[in-house]
Amino acid sequence: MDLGELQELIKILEGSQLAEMEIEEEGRRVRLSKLTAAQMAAPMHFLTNPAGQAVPTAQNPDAQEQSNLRGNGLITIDSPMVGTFYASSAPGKPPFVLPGDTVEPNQTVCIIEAMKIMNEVTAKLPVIIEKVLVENGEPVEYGQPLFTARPLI
Amino acid sequence: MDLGELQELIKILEGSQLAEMEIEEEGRRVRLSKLTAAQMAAPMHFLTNPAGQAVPTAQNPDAQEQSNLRGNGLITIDSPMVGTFYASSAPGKPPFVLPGDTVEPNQTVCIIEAMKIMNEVTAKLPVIIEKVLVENGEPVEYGQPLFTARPLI
Amino acid sequence: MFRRLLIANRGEIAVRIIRACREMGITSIAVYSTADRDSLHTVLADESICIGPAEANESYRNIPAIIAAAEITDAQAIHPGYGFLSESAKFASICLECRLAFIGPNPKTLSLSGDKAACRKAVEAAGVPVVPGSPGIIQDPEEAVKIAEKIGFPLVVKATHGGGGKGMRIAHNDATLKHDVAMAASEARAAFGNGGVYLEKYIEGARHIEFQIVADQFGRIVSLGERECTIQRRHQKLIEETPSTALSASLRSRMAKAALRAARAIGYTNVGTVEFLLSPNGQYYFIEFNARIQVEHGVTEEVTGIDLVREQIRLAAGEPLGYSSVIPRGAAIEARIYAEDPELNFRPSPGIIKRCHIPGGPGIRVDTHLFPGYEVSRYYDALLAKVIARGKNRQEAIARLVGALEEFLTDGVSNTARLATRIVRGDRFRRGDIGPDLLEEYLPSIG
Amino acid sequence: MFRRLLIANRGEIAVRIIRACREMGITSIAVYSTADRDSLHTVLADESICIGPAEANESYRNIPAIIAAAEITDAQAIHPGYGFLSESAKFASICLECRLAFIGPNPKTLSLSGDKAACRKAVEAAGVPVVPGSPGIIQDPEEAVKIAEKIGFPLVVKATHGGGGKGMRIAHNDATLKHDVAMAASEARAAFGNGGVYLEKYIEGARHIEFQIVADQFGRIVSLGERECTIQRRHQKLIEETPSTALSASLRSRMAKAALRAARAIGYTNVGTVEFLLSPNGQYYFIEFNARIQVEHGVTEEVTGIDLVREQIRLAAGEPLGYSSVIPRGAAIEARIYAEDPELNFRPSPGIIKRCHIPGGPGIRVDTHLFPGYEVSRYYDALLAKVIARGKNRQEAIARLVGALEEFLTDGVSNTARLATRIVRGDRFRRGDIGPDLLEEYLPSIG
Repeated sequence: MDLGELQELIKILEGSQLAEMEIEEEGRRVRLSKLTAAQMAAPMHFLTNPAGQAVPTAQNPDAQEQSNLRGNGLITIDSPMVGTFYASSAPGKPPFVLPGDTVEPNQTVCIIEAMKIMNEVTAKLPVIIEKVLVENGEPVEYGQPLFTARPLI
Repeated sequence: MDLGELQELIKILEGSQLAEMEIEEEGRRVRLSKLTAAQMAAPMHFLTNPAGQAVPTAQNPDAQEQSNLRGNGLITIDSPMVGTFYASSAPGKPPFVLPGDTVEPNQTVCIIEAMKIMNEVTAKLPVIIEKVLVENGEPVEYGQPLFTARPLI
Repeated sequence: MFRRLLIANRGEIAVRIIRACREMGITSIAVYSTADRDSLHTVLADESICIGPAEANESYRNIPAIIAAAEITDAQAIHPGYGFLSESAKFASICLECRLAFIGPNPKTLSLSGDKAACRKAVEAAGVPVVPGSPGIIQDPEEAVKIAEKIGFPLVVKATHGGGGKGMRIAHNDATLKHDVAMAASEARAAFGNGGVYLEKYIEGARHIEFQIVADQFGRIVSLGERECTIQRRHQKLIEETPSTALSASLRSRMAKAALRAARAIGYTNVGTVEFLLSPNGQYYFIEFNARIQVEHGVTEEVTGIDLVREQIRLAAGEPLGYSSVIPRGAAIEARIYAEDPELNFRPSPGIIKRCHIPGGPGIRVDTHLFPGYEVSRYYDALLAKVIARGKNRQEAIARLVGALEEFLTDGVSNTARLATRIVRGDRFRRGDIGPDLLEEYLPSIG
Repeated sequence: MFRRLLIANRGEIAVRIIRACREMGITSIAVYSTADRDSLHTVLADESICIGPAEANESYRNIPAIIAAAEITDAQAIHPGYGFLSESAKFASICLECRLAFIGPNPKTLSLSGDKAACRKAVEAAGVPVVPGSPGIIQDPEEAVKIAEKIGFPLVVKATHGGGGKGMRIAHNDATLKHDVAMAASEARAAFGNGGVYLEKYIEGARHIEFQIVADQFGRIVSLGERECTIQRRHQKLIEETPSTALSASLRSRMAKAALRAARAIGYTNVGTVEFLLSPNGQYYFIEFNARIQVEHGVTEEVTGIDLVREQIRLAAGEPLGYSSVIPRGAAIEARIYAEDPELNFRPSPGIIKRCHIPGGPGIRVDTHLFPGYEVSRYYDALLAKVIARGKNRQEAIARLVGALEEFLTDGVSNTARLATRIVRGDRFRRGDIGPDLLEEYLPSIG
């Protein structure tokens, strides 16, 4: 193992916002992993809500971006607001998108209703929809993933 | 496994902000992992006594043994009780031991007075006294190091 | 009574409201920004829901997000806490339109109490003394000069929609007055969207005394006594106490009656505070309402035994007050602890609280949202904790407060606990010789 | 008044005493065993000193070590807390010989209160009802049988120097009685160095009511009201409250007078507790003194506003009581939380508290020595925290206590918080229908 190379890799990981790095080549494998903020600070994750959450917890609530990388090359399209998820423009109408659909940037993928206003959620990138994560009519939090999708860039 | 190389890897991990490192090559696999902050458990050492300690804190209060290894091959002879340290049997008398003295097992090295009772402290091992850590007449805690000494075994 | 209540706030007051809900058997629903995912209110509430990013305008001040959160969680009522949307007449009326009970006064009262010049007029008309000043909004700088001739300098130029010291200037002579009026008006327009300003005489050496009132929807209104809040730095209160050492029994009774008259004049319901200035010669003047729960409500709770947050909820649900007068017992003092560095001109000190020790014992109550691992965010108010001591008299409360403040410890952020300790241990505070100049004695001299 | 006071104890009561010292301006000196190097009392005290290894007999019960620590730290007084040396007449008299004030009754009173058979006699002679039983120590099993004929079965065989349920047996007939007397005597000889046993009638369904008293050195003695402590498991109290739902005003007044008569009969000074059994038909019987501060003293403090630890120190310093009667206000209930697993027959659960959340808010006081990182040691008592709620009435106190218990969280050790929650939420507790059988309803059935 070339220690200089290892040091280099560590520096790259530390300088990035990644949590882990795993490299495999020519029979060698290196896996490096950061302390998570939670591990460093041990906030009270163990305090669970006795009555459970009102709605599923957003998996990435720090999302400032609509789309977030998943490990497997997929991204998620997250809710830009708290409200009610609608897959189609009106009851009985077909959904805006279905798994397998190719979606262009600015194309509407769903509606979030908040205070009686229908807010159209659009894709920012060209993607293929993989999975719809939320049922029609289901309440969603800010930042909650609505779809997984495969970027087409 | 080359222990020198392992030490090298440990140093690199310790010096970094990473939590884990895993390396696999030529059929060997090494995984190193740091204690998290939570595991280190953080008792409130930062709470210091506003008015300072009554007497110096024993450096090794978990001492169940009289003698404790120091890093440099020296041991300490610790106080077996809370009380007042006397280096000699009576005022004006010469001290029981001085730095450089060779001491046999069961030889008295000092007295700790508690509730008017003079308790003789004896060496458990043959040692050479290196340094007296406490002034004559000074109060001492349980477990407080009184002497550093070099074992003669 | 409500079964489900949404709390449109964060920090210690959200925790306080959760506790009131728990005691009342109401399901509490917390809203949180992405910065507060691990905050205490988020984890202690029965349910919690993310409503937006860290910036308060996008989350805790975001009316559509909060209403949507209330709707999808089937909340029946919204408690706004203090700050954020708590005194927004617009928010209160949207709540009502959406058939959500707003825990606070009705929108009409909030409109009036939020328009300081109009409120001052209404209260004066009810026979309550107000600080001498302009009869209403100043139309132009020349009008200000004429009024100044009548009431004399120094004068305070105040924005009618201002608050917390913003849009406020002190003028010492005609020359600066015109400039100050123009500047305050443009500041206020920028900050509050309303450039109306008015004038008040500056009362030198005045103490800041406020009365806690509670009013039901059936016309019953009761005073729960005063709080002395004179020790402030730039309109940020540091130490509050009840009873005030400034009031005789007769003055207290007169001021309480004035507070009730003022509240009736604007049709006040629910829980609120009437603020007065008390001049060194014993003359009191109404200045404004705080139409919400106050940060310092705890000192009143400690001497009256009345849970003010529970009263807010009960009264908003249409329940009647169960008493027509209350006799406070003993004394209570609160020290607020902020994540600010007094040595660096009170610069905010955000960061992660690595470890902390919260004091306790007889007579001590600490309202806080701190825990080891909590991150004090630069996005929000710097209040870390309120340490409240009660005693059978002021001396006992001071001794307990000093002990508790000495015990209070956090690392990771600078805070004002030691400053507070020095003030309450000091001779002037012990003597009860409190004035707006007291704090200066404890501030690092600006060399 | 003392300037320097040494605390011969650990855990929450040591923290409690440190707080009283702080409030009184007394320098507090903690002693600690090597297991308590990072304990809260060690770090919160003004000074602290290591006195021995983890085993209590070598540290907290080690008289020479404690006296030596007091001497080298120039302490003027020793507060023994509860447990350990707190009721040791020998320790109290050694303190006096060494010119150290002992914070508690004088050694003579301690001797008498520690000898239960003799104490029972003295109190009976003062006209206070005692449980029917043997006039003194039983000399042989035959004598026991004769007494049993007079007073009837079931009977309790008690060791005169026993305590906390040790050296106590219940006998149901002649056959077992002889055996029980012999066994209790030999148990007591082994455990307390004194094999004297006596007999008392077993009062079925009796509630456990105790009266808090305070007595100065000038003959003034005052009752601060009762505490209901019936909810116990093997003599370990779980829930205590004041006032008791079992007492009418007239019964309370008669029992308070009996408590004061009993205390005078043994020359009691300082702060103490007189324990009674109250039979279902309203007959009360003295059983014993607790000649020290009680674990559950906080509930009395919350309703009287009197700091009992401060009173202990003041009275030991020769100060007089400043009142001749006290009217308690409202209600207070305490739930003790132990590091024990109710699912595993209350097996102690030592370990490191990784994280914890201590509840707070209006009316809540938590006396505890917990903090994240604290190690619950197998060497000491399993008490983790006392959660105390006060309210203007019992209903309010219950609602607050339930809320606080639901909030209480620790990880790393099992604890009894949920059991306590279930009890105080339960119908029987709410109704005030409390009896020695109440706890059984909440225990896992032993299949």
